[in-house]
Amino acid sequence: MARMKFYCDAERCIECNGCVTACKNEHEVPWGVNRRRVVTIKDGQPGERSISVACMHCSDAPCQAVCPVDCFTTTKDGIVLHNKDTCIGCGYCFYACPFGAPQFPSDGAFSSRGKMDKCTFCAGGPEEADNSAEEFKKYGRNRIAEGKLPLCAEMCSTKALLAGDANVVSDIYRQRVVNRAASAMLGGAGLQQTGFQAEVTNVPPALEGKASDMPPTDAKPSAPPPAPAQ
Amino acid sequence: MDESVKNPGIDLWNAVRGREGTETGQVRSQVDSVDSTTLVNMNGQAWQQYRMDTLIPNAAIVLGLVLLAIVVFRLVRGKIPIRAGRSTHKIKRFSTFQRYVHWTTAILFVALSITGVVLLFGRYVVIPVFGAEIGGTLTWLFKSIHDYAGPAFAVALVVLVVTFIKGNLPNLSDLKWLAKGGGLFGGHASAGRYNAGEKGWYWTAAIVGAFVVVSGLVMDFPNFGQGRDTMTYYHWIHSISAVIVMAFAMGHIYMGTIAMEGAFEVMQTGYCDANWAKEHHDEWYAEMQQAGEIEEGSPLPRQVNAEASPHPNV
Amino acid sequence: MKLTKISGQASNPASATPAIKSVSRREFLQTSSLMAGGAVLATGLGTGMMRKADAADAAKLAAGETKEVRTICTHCSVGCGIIAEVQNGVWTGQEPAFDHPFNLGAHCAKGAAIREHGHGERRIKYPMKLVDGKWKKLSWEEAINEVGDKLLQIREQSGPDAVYWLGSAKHNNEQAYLYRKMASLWGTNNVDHQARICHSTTVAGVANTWGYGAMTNSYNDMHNSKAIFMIGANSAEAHPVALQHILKAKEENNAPLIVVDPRFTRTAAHASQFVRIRPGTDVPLIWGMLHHIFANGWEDKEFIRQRVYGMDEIKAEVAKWTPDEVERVTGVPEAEVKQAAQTMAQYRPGTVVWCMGGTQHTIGNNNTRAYCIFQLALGNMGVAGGGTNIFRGHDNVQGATDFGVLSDSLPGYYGLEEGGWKHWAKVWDVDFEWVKGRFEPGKYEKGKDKDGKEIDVAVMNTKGIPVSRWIDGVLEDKANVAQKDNVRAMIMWGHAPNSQTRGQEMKKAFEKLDMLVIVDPYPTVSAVMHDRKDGVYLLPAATQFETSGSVTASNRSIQWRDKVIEPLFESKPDHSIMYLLTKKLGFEKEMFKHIAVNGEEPLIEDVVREYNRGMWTIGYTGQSPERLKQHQQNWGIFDYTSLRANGGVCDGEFYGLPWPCWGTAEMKHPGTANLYDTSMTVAEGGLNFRANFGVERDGVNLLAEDSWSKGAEIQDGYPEFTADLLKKLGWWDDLTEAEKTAAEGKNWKNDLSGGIQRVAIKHGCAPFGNAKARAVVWTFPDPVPIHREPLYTSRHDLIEKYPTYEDRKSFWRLPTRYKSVQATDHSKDYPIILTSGRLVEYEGGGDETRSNPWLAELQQDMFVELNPRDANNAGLKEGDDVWVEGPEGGKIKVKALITERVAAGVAFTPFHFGGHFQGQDLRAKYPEGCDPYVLGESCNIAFTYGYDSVTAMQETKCSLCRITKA
Amino acid sequence: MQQEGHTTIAPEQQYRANVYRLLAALLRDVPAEPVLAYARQLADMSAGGDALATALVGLGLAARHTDPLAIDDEFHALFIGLGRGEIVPYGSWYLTGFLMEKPLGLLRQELAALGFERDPAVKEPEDHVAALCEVMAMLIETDVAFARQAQFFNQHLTSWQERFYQDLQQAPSAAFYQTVAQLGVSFIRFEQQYFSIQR
Ligand SMILES: Nc1nc2c(c(=O)[nH]1)N[C@H]1C(S)=C(S)[C@@H](COP(=O)(O)OP(=O)(O)OC[C@H]3O[C@@H](n4cnc5c(=O)[nH]c(N)nc54)[C@H](O)[C@@H]3O)O[C@H]1N2
Ligand SMILES: Nc1nc2c(c(=O)[nH]1)N[C@H]1C(S)=C(S)[C@@H](COP(=O)(O)OP(=O)(O)OC[C@H]3O[C@@H](n4cnc5c(=O)[nH]c(N)nc54)[C@H](O)[C@@H]3O)O[C@H]1N2
Ligand code: HEM
Ligand code: HEM
Ligand code: SF4
Ligand code: SF4
Ligand code: SF4
Ligand code: SF4
Ligand code: SF4
Ligand SMILES: [Mo]
Repeated sequence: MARMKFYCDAERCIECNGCVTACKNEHEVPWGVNRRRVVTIKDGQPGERSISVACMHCSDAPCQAVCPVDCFTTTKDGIVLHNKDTCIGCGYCFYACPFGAPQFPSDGAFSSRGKMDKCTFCAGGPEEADNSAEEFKKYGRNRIAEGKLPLCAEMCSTKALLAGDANVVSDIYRQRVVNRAASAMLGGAGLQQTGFQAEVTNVPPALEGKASDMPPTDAKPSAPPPAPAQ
Repeated sequence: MDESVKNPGIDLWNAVRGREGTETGQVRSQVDSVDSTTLVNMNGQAWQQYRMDTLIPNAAIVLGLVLLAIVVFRLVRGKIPIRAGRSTHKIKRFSTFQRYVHWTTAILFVALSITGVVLLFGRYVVIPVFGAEIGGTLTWLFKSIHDYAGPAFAVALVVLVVTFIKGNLPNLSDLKWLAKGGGLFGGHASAGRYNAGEKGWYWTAAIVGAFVVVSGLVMDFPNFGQGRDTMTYYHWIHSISAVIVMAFAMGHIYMGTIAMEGAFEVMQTGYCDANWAKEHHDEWYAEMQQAGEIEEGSPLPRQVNAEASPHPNV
Repeated sequence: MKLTKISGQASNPASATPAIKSVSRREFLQTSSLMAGGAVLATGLGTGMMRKADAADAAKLAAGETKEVRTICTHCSVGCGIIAEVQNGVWTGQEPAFDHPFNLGAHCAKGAAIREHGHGERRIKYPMKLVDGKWKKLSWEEAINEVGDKLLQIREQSGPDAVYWLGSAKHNNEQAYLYRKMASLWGTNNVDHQARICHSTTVAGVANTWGYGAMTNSYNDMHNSKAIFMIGANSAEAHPVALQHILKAKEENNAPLIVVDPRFTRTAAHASQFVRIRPGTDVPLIWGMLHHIFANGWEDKEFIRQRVYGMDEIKAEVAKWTPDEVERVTGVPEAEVKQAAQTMAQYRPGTVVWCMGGTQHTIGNNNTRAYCIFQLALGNMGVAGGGTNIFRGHDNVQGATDFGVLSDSLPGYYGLEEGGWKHWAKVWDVDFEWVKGRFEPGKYEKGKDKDGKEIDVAVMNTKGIPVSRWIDGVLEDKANVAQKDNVRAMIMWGHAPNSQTRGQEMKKAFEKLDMLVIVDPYPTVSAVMHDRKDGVYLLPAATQFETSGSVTASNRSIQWRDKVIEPLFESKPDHSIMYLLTKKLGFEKEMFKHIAVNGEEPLIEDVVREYNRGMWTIGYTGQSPERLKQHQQNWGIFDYTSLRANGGVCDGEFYGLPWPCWGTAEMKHPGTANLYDTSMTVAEGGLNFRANFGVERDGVNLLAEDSWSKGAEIQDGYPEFTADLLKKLGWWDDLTEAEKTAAEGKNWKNDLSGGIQRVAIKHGCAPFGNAKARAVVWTFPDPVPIHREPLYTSRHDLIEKYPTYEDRKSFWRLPTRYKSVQATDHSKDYPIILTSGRLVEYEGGGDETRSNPWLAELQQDMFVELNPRDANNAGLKEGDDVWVEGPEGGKIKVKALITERVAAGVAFTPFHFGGHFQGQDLRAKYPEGCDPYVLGESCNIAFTYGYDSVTAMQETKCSLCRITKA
Repeated sequence: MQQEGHTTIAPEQQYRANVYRLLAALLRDVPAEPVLAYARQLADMSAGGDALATALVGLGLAARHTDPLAIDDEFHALFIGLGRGEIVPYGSWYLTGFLMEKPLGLLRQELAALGFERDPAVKEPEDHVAALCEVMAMLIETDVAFARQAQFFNQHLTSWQERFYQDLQQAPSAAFYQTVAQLGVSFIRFEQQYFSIQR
């Protein structure tokens, strides 16, 4: 049986936020509620990477475990859905969730958060999928029922964000890792960063050894480049 | 293909999980909301374990045991009568203001306890019994009561603590009272205006209550950008102190209602039976006697008819 | 303004009403108070909005199923395909176009939020004008009449050049074409659009190097690249879907990705090598790389011999750029430069990508030529995987440039010479003399004829004022402006103002105008940044989703958009507005002579057919509306890498018939995917460099040597084709009789039959000849690209060696200062270099995107990026309000964002914000409900003087500032 | 303006329809003199005392005592503004927070099924409050089955119009239109009751 998963390939994610607005577009999630977000670490430094995160549809979902009204269900595809009619907006799922997925339409005084909202894997609500206006208003569109996959992943600008059956997702990713490993071995990788800093124009930062990461310099210039790794 | 080639995502995820000392550097997200820059919520699991594996079972055990103890106590000791029987004299023990304050606090407390307990255990009871939809609405109602009663209780508690401080400062005779287990063994334990048990309750309510209140307020007003770590930290304080205070409260409530003849009416009317005072607060009784505060009057009725109560809304 | 979150559930009032059980409906009504009102209520009022439908129409609608409409993203030049789901005229959904060859369904934040355009929430909904400081609604008729009368009055008093027609890269090709035509028939060259402040230096530099000023290959072609060199391009934010292609090459070809930028950008985060340069030092960096290449003999000598002119002069200049000097000027150490050079030499074919980091400088044209020369030296031109992949800007900036919405050219780069005018007069089927008569009769400028004699230049042949300088056209002393009068009316037709520098002066210019007309879906900052009380008109334009037409992506592919929804509210498509306005101005007959007008809407397809008859230079002639629509309907059959259809209805054709698509549509030329690629026949889309600069210079042959495109019957260089050449070659009789008549005395550019092109191609030849690319552009101020310090330089010590140009008295009709500005050293008072650029969520001036809540939520504050070191020196913390003040006094109040993205001594600001002015919030000035969700300071208030020496491109990548706590 | 397709309907049904027509006339554009004249007569109605009657009389009185020019200004401030007025009179906006959204699509489908269309001269979308009132009036006058009327009302009017009228009542510029809003609210409630009756 299919087990739906997301995987965000940080080597590809460019923090373009396409996935974030795709989700807004598809589900008309209100201002302030973001079922998906992109997080960048080491921002502005070598090694900077971004990851797009939403609900990861955990097996043994922590949100489900802590909910005082037990309003989560896991579908047979492994999608974790929650019921907005039952939800009391206590916020416990947000505390427990490893990924900060649960969102609340407000965070007003007297703990008035409104009904929790989170990524549905574009599978609508937990009730019978009917793609009704009511369902849409509460949970957004049900793409899964239409035989489609999450829009955020489908629209990802660099195909960094993968969604779907866990096996398929990991196959795609594995292939990429193999390609990259080949790249790394052939000498393309290894980011270096030096250059202009206003007050320090004349001090060349230590670079020894780095240049030799490159292939030897005496290669014939008009010789064909090394065959690309497949 | 070289086997040793590692997944290029590994460094990243190690950094994300805060392992291996990998620097995450400056972390940013354009989604600007609480904790949006936290990729993996490290404390979530700990909190989940605390709440589900520690808090809920232990709360159930503690509260259950207290209840059991009360029942056992009741069975063993039965109701504590006024041994000398009702006297014709009564003593003014609480002012009207004090009674108002007490009952306001008490009602809010009970509301908070019930609703709090529903939050804790409701999932195992309310939902199975009423179903998700009604159960959810019901729980939502309880939660809302809790959310609004909380701040009111915070105010009430402060007023209560101030109002009742007189007579609740510990003194030497409390030790004796305690040594005698409040009269359970070693014969009559004499006490002042409040005995050590009552004082204990007073101070528990004041101190542990303060923890409950402060932590509750932090959780109740999430609109100051508190992060998850803050919230779970205060939840942890709140829940533990709430269980403690509920456990004590059960004792207090038991003592104040069906445990002891003549007790409830004191808070109800403000007057206590002179004999009751003599038996339970002998030192205070003596003081009152000296001060000539013992009033003559008809014996107080055992049960005040609700209609006739001067404070029907109490 | 922040939107408040909408809270969970709306209460349902209906449920509050108890059902009445005891009475019947009839009783209920009869006992109700309605009866009391009976006498009055018995007589009715009519309806005004709704009516009973015709049975036929009703049946049509009742079906009500969801339609899928194909269109193209209107934000950037990548040209991503979009599938819009439309239900009963409402844009209800957006599906990924998985089979679209450019994006495979992918989108960045803007494309993924494009459906919001269908709501039109913050749009201008009716024509409006400012009366006494208040916005008043008008009817279209009133608006057109008032605007038209005023234009005619100004024309009467000050001549046609007193009206400035600022056009747009947002227009589709047909609208852009009509726009240029409209300005021409009004009688002015004061017409321009975003390309001026975008890639004008690219177009000039590149076209003058090898013929055409455009991206040579395509995004998809980068799949073939073995190395990718990106300089001054932050494509992860500006062309996000391009990264799909770049990362594919990086992963699958082992292609190193080198990013040269003053900032560590989101693109740099994915680089294999990041080179941080000092802003404004691109030429030294490139010369520094070439230094290593020449020193090691890594250049492609055979390629240079066959196909490049003037490389020796370049070598001489490059020789001056020793590693030490390169490091002194750029800040980049030798090893870094060498490594980059070596990588590019090693991995071929490699491609060079550049964008605004290179173009927006006083020496922008030098930069772009240096990049070209670099590729020529490595022999990377004309091959798949190589080329100069110049990522263009707006969705249709390529098209609008091609259609000459420029103050220096007619459509198709025919220039402003008499020949060009005559060609177009013929295509338009109007009398050339009549067109000439529409212009101001006097002469503004002197020029030189072929023999260098000074002659008067007719106004019609004089370059107009560029958009970068329109404010000077208004403000400059009349005596100094080379035209009859100052600019008195400004028409901003799809162009924001906060994208041009010198905001303080712009405010004055706005206030001095007699009339300001804004034709745009949004009010834009133009509506609010001045203190005018009247004389401002807002005319609601429909967006490109509310009309159909074609759009040219960066790679020259032309894509057809279908109409998604009807124009919202009272907005009208631009071409309809042009029709109404020209009708008012009295030349709609000439303007639409061969274009059917349906009511007030000119038929888009007829416009295509008209320009198909005239755009011979760059091959916009083979793309008939039918072919374009066929490509759109079948976009799934084109190869993801080559863009060529393999089988199917478009077999052998390249997606979108990338120009040049030679000859007539009947010729079925497949389009040219990669320019100058000699490995294919011209008929299949092959080419060689264009012969556009003569055949010989100082005795040196400018034509190609021993190089020709596959299958050419002339196996050497050859000049461009003319009727005479055909005759000489004995190919004249390949023309049909009709073609002969048309072609007599003509050349490949002005033979309206297309016969000359057809025959040349039949013999395997490129109609435009076969020449060398020229590394030395002897017609430019700096024939060999050299380094010159920016006007506001942080290194005043370098100006002695690398000074800027002399001031000019009249350049594009205006006095233009260089040296006099550079003379003052501002670097002590303004110690930080200020640069600017893009954020992925917003576009251009940002009015459109800041009005889209899905995007606006992600960038709520204007900010300045500061290095921690500068922040610490100034005592600033992240999130502090700071003043960024430029040396001309413009200052902006923004939030500090402290980050190592920028080097110490450099600050970066995005330029998409507007609606604040030097600390003042102008929200109240917007017409109610039209204010974008997010406002902020425009960085261009602080940006300063400085214009490219060839194209008058503004300097927006390198100025100075000081930053203090606010 | 047109009035067509009349079958003879019970007077009380005609009254209902005409309240819809009145609301539509007051909300679709600056009310013309005949509309105001019509409204003024309501002041003479013998008030029944319930909310609807009070509202009708209130409207009549307001119409009598307000300068038509002031009503013109008020209408502009409320509904036209420039980009938009103080009040957004569209269903889609109330239901989704956006203009031109899915509810409009559904509405159009339903209108087509019922055989109505927008006058081609009109640029406002069909989920405009006045357009819906006009449709209701036409449904009543053409004696469309109760269940169908109820369905349309419940789907496209009740879901948001009460909130709309409440907003209108509280809009900063509303004066005369407060009374219109009053009528709107009470009439919508009245209709809700009517449609809730089983027989
Ligand atoms: N999201 C979004 N996308 C867009 C647009 C938009 O507004 N928003 N606009 C479109 C348009 S019109 C255009 S033209 C393109 C522009 O696309 P880009 O040119 O890629 O975008 P920019 O951010 O303007 O500039 C690119 C980089 O130039 C660097 N730079 C600054 N000074 C120098 C310098 O002196 N030398 C070098 N080498 N680099 C320098 C900046 O740090 C910046 O990272 O984007 C298009 N795409
Ligand atoms: N400091 C600084 N300044 C810069 C730059 C920079 O990097 N730094 N970049 C420069 C560059 S490269 C560019 S291209 C410019 C861009 O700057 P602008 O072109 O001025 O900015 P946009 O907001 O993209 O302008 C497009 C306008 O067209 C409108 N529009 C959209 N669709 C249509 C339509 O169908 N019809 C009509 N009539 N209007 C429509 C939009 O609402 C918008 O107002 O900015 C330049 N300015
Ligand atoms: C003394 C009385 C109180 C008791 C016994 C009590 C008890 C509890 C309990 C048992 C929980 C549930 C914990 C869980 O499910 O894990 C809880 C939650 C909570 N309590 Fe209290 N509490 C008391 C007072 C207060 C006060 C004074 C406040 C606020 C001012 C407050 C605010 C909260 C909040 C915000 C929660 C989290 C659930 C929610 O969002 O409603 N409580 N409390
Ligand atoms: C339903 C619940 C409660 C009942 C039936 C109850 C009953 C009583 C009674 C009968 C007394 C009088 C005892 C005496 O005269 O010595 C009393 C005293 C008191 N009660 Fe309560 N009570 C309740 C809840 C509470 C709560 C929630 C608090 C505080 C949080 C509280 C705080 C006090 C205090 C401070 C006194 C004064 C004696 C002392 O200081 O111990 N009570 N209560
Ligand atoms: S909400 Fe969080 S805990 Fe629950 S399934 Fe999603 S990611 Fe897992
Ligand atoms: S917020 Fe809702 S879903 Fe989350 S734990 Fe509380 S009740 Fe459950
Ligand atoms: S799967 Fe659907 S709901 Fe979840 S983040 Fe993606 S688009 Fe949003
Ligand atoms: S759309 Fe893709 S590349 Fe862009 S931020 Fe999301 S996951 Fe990253
Ligand atoms: S803005 Fe550019 S990259 Fe983004 S979706 Fe549109 S065309 Fe594609
Ligand atoms: Mo641009």
